[in-house]
Amino acid sequence: HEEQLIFERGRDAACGVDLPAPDSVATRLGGMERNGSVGLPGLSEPEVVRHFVRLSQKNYAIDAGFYPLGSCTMKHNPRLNEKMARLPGFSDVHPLQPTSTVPGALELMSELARWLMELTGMPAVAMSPKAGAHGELCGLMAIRAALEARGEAGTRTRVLVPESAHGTNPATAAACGFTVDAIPATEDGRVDLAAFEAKLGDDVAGIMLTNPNTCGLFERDIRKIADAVHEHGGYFYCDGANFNAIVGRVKPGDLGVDAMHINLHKTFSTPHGGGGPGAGPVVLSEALAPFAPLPYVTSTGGELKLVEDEQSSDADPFGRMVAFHGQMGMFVRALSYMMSHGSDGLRQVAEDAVLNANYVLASLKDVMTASFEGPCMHEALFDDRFLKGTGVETLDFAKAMIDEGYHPMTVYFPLVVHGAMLIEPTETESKETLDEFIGCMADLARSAKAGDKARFENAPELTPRRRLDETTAARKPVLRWTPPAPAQAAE
Amino acid sequence: HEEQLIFERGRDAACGVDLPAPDSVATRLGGMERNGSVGLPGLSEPEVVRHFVRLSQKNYAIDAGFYPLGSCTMKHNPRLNEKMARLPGFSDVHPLQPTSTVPGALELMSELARWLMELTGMPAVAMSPKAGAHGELCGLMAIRAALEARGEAGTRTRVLVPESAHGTNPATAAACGFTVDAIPATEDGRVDLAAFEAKLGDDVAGIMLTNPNTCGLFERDIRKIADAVHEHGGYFYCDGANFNAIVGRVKPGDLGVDAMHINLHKTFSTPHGGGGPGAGPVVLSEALAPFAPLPYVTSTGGELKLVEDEQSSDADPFGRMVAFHGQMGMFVRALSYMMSHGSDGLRQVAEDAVLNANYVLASLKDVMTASFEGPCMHEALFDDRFLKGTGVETLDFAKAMIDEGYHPMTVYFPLVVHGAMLIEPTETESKETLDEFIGCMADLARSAKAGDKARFENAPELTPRRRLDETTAARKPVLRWTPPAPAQAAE
Amino acid sequence: MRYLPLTPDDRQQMLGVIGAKSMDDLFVDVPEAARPANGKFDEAFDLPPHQGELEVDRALSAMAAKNTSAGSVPFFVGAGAYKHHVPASVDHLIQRSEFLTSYTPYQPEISQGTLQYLFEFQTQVALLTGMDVANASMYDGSTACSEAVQMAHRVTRRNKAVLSGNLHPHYRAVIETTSKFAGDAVEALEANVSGKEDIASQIDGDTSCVVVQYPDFFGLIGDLADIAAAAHAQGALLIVAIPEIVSMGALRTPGDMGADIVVAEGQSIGNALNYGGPYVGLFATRQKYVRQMPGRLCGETEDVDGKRGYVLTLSTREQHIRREKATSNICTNSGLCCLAFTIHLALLGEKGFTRLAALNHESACKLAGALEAVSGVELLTPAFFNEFTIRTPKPAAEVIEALADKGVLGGVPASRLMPGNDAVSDLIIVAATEVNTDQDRAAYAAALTEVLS
Amino acid sequence: MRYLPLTPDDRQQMLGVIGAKSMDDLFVDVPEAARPANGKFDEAFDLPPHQGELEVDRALSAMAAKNTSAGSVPFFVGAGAYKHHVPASVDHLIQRSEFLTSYTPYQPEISQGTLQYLFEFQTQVALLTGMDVANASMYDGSTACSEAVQMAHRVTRRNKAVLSGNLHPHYRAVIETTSKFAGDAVEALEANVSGKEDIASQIDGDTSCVVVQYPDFFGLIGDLADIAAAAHAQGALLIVAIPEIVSMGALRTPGDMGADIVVAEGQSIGNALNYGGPYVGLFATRQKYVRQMPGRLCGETEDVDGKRGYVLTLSTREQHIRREKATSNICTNSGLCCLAFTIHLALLGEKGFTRLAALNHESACKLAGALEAVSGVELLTPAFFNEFTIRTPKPAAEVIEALADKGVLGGVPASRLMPGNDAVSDLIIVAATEVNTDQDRAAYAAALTEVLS
Repeated sequence: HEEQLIFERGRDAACGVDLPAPDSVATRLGGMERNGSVGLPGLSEPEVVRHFVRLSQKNYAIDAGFYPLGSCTMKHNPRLNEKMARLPGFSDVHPLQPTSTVPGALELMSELARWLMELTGMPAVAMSPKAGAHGELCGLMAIRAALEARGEAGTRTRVLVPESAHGTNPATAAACGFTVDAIPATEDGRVDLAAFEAKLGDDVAGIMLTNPNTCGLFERDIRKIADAVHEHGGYFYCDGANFNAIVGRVKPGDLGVDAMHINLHKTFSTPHGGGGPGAGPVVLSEALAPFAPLPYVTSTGGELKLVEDEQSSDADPFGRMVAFHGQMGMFVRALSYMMSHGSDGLRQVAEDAVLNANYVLASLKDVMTASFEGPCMHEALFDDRFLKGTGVETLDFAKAMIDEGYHPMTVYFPLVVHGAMLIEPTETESKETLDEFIGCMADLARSAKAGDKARFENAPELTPRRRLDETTAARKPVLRWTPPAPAQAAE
Repeated sequence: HEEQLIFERGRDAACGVDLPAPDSVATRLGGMERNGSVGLPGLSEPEVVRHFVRLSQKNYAIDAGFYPLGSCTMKHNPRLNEKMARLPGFSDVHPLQPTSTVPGALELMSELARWLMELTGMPAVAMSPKAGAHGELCGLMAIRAALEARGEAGTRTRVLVPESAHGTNPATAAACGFTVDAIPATEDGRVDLAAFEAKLGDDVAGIMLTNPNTCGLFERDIRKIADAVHEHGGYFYCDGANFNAIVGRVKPGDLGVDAMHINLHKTFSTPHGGGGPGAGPVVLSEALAPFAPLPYVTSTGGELKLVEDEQSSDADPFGRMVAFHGQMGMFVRALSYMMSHGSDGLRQVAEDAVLNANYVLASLKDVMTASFEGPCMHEALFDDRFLKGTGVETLDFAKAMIDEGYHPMTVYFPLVVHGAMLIEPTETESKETLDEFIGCMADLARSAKAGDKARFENAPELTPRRRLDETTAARKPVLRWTPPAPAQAAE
Repeated sequence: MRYLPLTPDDRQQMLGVIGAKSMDDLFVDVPEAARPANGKFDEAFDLPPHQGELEVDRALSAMAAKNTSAGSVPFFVGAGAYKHHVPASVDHLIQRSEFLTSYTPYQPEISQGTLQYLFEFQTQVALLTGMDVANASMYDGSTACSEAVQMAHRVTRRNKAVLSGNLHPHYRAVIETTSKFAGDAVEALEANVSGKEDIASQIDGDTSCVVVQYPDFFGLIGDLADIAAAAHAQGALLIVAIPEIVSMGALRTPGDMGADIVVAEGQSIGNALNYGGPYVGLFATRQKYVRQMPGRLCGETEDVDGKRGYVLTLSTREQHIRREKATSNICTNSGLCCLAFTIHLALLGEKGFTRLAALNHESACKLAGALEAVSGVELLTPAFFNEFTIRTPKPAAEVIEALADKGVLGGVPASRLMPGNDAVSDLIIVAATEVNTDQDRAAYAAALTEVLS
Repeated sequence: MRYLPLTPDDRQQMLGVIGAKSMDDLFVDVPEAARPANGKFDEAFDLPPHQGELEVDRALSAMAAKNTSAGSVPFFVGAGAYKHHVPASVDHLIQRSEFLTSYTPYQPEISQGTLQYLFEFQTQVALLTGMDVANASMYDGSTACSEAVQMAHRVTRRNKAVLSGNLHPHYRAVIETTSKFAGDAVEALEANVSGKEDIASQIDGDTSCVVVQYPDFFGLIGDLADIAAAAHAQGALLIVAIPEIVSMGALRTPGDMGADIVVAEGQSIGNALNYGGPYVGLFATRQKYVRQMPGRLCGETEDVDGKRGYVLTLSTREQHIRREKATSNICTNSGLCCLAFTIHLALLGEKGFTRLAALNHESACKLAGALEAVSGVELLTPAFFNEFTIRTPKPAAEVIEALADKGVLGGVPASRLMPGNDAVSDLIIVAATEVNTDQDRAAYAAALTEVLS
């Protein structure tokens, strides 16, 4: 069955809800009544349910299979967290109802903040950013605000970003008015310390560094880098996307970090939901804490207070990043996750995530090409050298995995190696699953080397759709359904 | 991926729950401690979730596609009903907590009973039967109890059951100590009135009749049959499996019925759940009402009371059919369904169900063979005459439908026609869906007639499993997993 | 109406294809007597019209809010149904459309999901009870027990059942009702909270089976080996009914002690209290009796490609094939409830299930200690799992009501289930599970002290 | 730990394969300064150990129970988030594993489910707003609004935004914050409950865009055609922010009136209040600006077999390709919230959506009538959709607290969002929706009468 669009299936007279007819009250719309129909299709509830159930069946998901997507931390999403987030006391409260009627909401935010600060060893956290990239923006704004307070915002305009960084890092720095200066990587996949030091200067606002980095490696020199940045008057923004590798074992505060966002939808397992919603609280050092944006929750003598405006603030908030207070629904899920694990469980999370990645690395390094020597953190990075001369590209290899029942790893990222394949198993996969996966990858690698190009070029073949024409999609974008022209409709 | 059994996947040390360690309290098990382990496999939560998600993906379901399974009323299952059934006030109350703490539960049962009595035009209802067949048993027990009260239980031992009846009818009569006497059907698919009348006599306890019957037809002579049975001192049990065809339009009480079970999981849409749980309340006539089993809810002056034992009963309950009070969870769903539809919506349910069936019948009668003339009720019955000489059997035809994305219709039932194909579309299918289905059936019929046997013999080909060897399964039943023998385990 | 896809236009078009003028043409066979005057259907039914979700939700939520839910108070009610914590993933998974909205797996090619979990369920039940095989579930524990008696009659070709006096009175009533109409004999002993009863002497050459409960109705546990031997000596079967399946994580299995059929209420694993239903009846027996079992069975087999798969099997026992000669009239199992059972037990596993049992026992031991300490209260159950019986110096029914007024649901007065039996009028059957906290137990003891003072 | 499948045995075996002696070997690159003394990790974190479901459920439920939920009281709070009834099937469907636990659809072959609903979502948003195209959602209405300003700067190559004084103060604050750091200029007018403001005179040749809210912060609705004309005359764009998308079922669309970019808060359709998030930002614009849009876009295309399918497209606008030259740093959309939006709106359809809007307006009209009748209360909003502003003879913040004490959540005091603005200290912004009953409205009027007397 091909699944039509709802617009192709609906009928004017059908409706999937029953609403009472309005009484004939005189309207007060001031003459602004809508002209004509909206154009929405009418469908009964059974049709809507079936449509979306069928659509869902065209998706891959972590609940249904292994999802070793590097840098995305596709771990198990506990259903307890979903249940907790749906408690009416959390889901059915309004951000602007009197704070006297929501003490439990403030308590939840405050308690989550406590966990985040304790786990990162940082003294403050800005809760409102709605996603990782939003958290980066928050961190850089705090840095810029701190520079402004020092009277150096006009002169310190350069931000150092390693070549291997996520695209959000340079994009965020630019959005915050900084210029971006790339730092090269060394042969062993880490920041080139000499190159980095050479770039330091009075115009440097700070550095944005991911740790563990996007090559799946811990930046050995991170303390030195932090100290050097600080010595030169800059700040250290740490991209926390890979916090899952060290949670419960290493406190970023001990590494000299000034700001770090935490993807609740990665490390703390709030579901990815096909692309969101996420949540990106940002922990801040003493130096940056005063500039944290509005709103925030404070505690005085055990009493929690929501500070929503500058007038009520004792600090120097740099402004506001969102309406309301952040991703409450995600906060509940994350706290439920944290409480379930406890500090012992979270440390085990990091250890098992790292163990799983190293197990994959060790088991596949002879059949694929590991990009760097030594143990990795929670991601194993391979490149396409093992495919040399086979005619099989990284993309083909990834697509062939789909026919084997796996979601592909992250490909072509990080940019510092050729044809990158970044595998992040996460801690919620069993050894059995990894063994099956390793077996499959080894088989594919052998197959490629043996010249079975067809297995790769034609892949995937067992999916609801095969490879799609992305070029035409971008060249002549069709971004919405439009009714067929009358002539066609009459056919 | 082949999905292993949990027993093949589990590890001793793994566990999908976290329970606190018991304190060291002295046990009081009186020396009855378990010897040795249970033998259950250990799995983490992510593994369990993935296992059952993957299993679910091997199932067909009404939410995912058309399910024209005759006599099963596979209609849309509204999620509102699921939500209501999970309200803690309904789902988290114990059947034996003081009735003073559950007035809302008694109210719900009483309100559902009121709807059932009003819709059927009957003065009483026994709520506790747990399924349709259980309801049949309840009805026949009530009949037997009434006969006993008349002193005729010993003599009236024969129950008349049409050939076309569901298997549960004769099985129930037998379980209740009656002998079963089959009534033949006429050419037009209904009870042979003459044959029926010839069978009446002093030893007849009653008749069990399905109406609309299993051929999808309304028993035109039902009133005459009821009167004749009554004249001869017997009772009329009506199998209510097909109530969906007449709900809101015809009251069984007006047809002379003495007892009729109602499958809440058919007409009132509580989900089939892969085979249960169902619920089968039984409406009763004045004659049978006093014998309704324990427990039941009565109302005196607006006050509801739960009667659980003979001592407290003003009537003559024939006994008890279940521990506790029946399928409360199903009651909530059914009442939610009824309230949502109202009397107008329920009548429309019946009309649309009948309309959809007749539309299928009219659209396919030229390419398949309709078993009987004239309009049908909510099911369209075909037989295999159109397949004559094609080498394609009804079963093959059904299996070929699977590859087209449909659940097969009911096949080889009722027994009164050869190679029966019983199609029940229900009212929750759209005309578009029916048109697609009709097109597919016509195509299959043409294909069979054109000699494309392979399309049928090899079907299904696109399913998680192809045709299974049921003969060996029955001959050498393997009904549970057993650990592999040590030698194999060592391999 | 939101659930009905046909539009007025659709209906007109379809009537045209059918060749009918109106809907009434399709109901032409309905006798005049069953048609409302002037076709006014609305007047024929004293029922309200359709309502939106919001209105239905409000009305039913208001009804639900009138009930005291188990989770909202210190809760100790058992006697056949138990309050346990069910992991959130269980309810999530059973609501998946592919499980919730599928039919009985008669088409195995597109029902392997249901069939495989039934196979896993059957294996779990066999392991828990210590038996060879189990079926794919029955309506609940009580009907399973009655079906077991019928099965024993078929196996032994006798028709007298002997019931322990400490069998759950509801289970006894269901057996008696079924037997009465089937023409079978039942001999039931008197209830005895001490557990002392001479069943052996009731067994004779006409006896098809002995039915005992384990732990018994009063919570008492005792060795069943002697009863098994006595039954077997007379050619009768031993049927053991388990009201609280969690007990199998701590206790010797009936299979170990010689039971021939074990039935159980499976509600405790995976299923909510639901005011009594739906629940899930477990049914296990020895391999040699498998063809006399009632209910659905799932079996392993292969498909035409040689791949392992599952089918419903031995259906020649069943009503849709055998009609009046079937082993039971049963036609439904408790599908979704056994799925919940299977998932919850899979989550528990060996470690979790045995620990859950230990926690239940611990909770009951602590509670027994707390209640024993209340002046005037006597603990009557020397050996128990998670349920026991106390004697109170006031009538038990009044005590329970008084406790309820204080917000404690303290158990079941035996008199509720055995009305007219004066010997039990001062007995309360008290259950404790892993959900009870120290505060709950303290609240019970305090409230009981007040009530009895 | 229930979520971790590795057993101690597994870990040992795996370390062996890796060639590591212990877990510490894998963390060898962590500097000494970041290792706890003596490797005592537990002491390094002042956090509790792991807990079972039951314990976590209890603790969080207790926290939640301290809050007054909207559904439990007469509820009239709006100002950017609204209490509506969401059909049960919406939450059921968005919890399907395949939606809930999938990633961004970067692998379109196995993500057609997500991609197709995004395409449907984009079409719905375009229809509702009267625009050509929409993106696949933003974080929320406020960030969408700020992104719209940035986009207008790119389109016009200017960098000054003019904001209506009746734009939601939070939206204004987000724009101001973003602009401050990006080095852009913002001119914001004073709030004016009458809606009378001279925006046109603020627009000049440096102005990239004018931002107005519709209905405005005080609930007022008015024609935007003149503002659109004034903006266009200066080469500036008109950005319209819609806080309550349900209004589009009753009101003329911004697209109709000349808007160039329309942003909206989509929470009202399909999504719970969630104390402020997650919500879903809607973003629509004219076809010609599509390559300057921020955020994800889903487009139609074909696969190698010629079958219609969907992909994420125009990603060269985005950060993962363009890095510092991207149109936005955004990397997430509000996926599951836009799925909820799409499903709810599919259920509503034309008939349901317009009726829902009519019911909301009716509810507000009835409430306005009831509150106007309270002595001392002045209704300040002559034309409104489902929200309006009243003036009370006592300070609004005190009135709202006093109402809350009486169990009525009566709206938002304007002073909460505009602290320090004395002109608004006696204004309450009141919202009404389809969930409010006659009783709710009567309770509000009665409580307000008491509070003001």
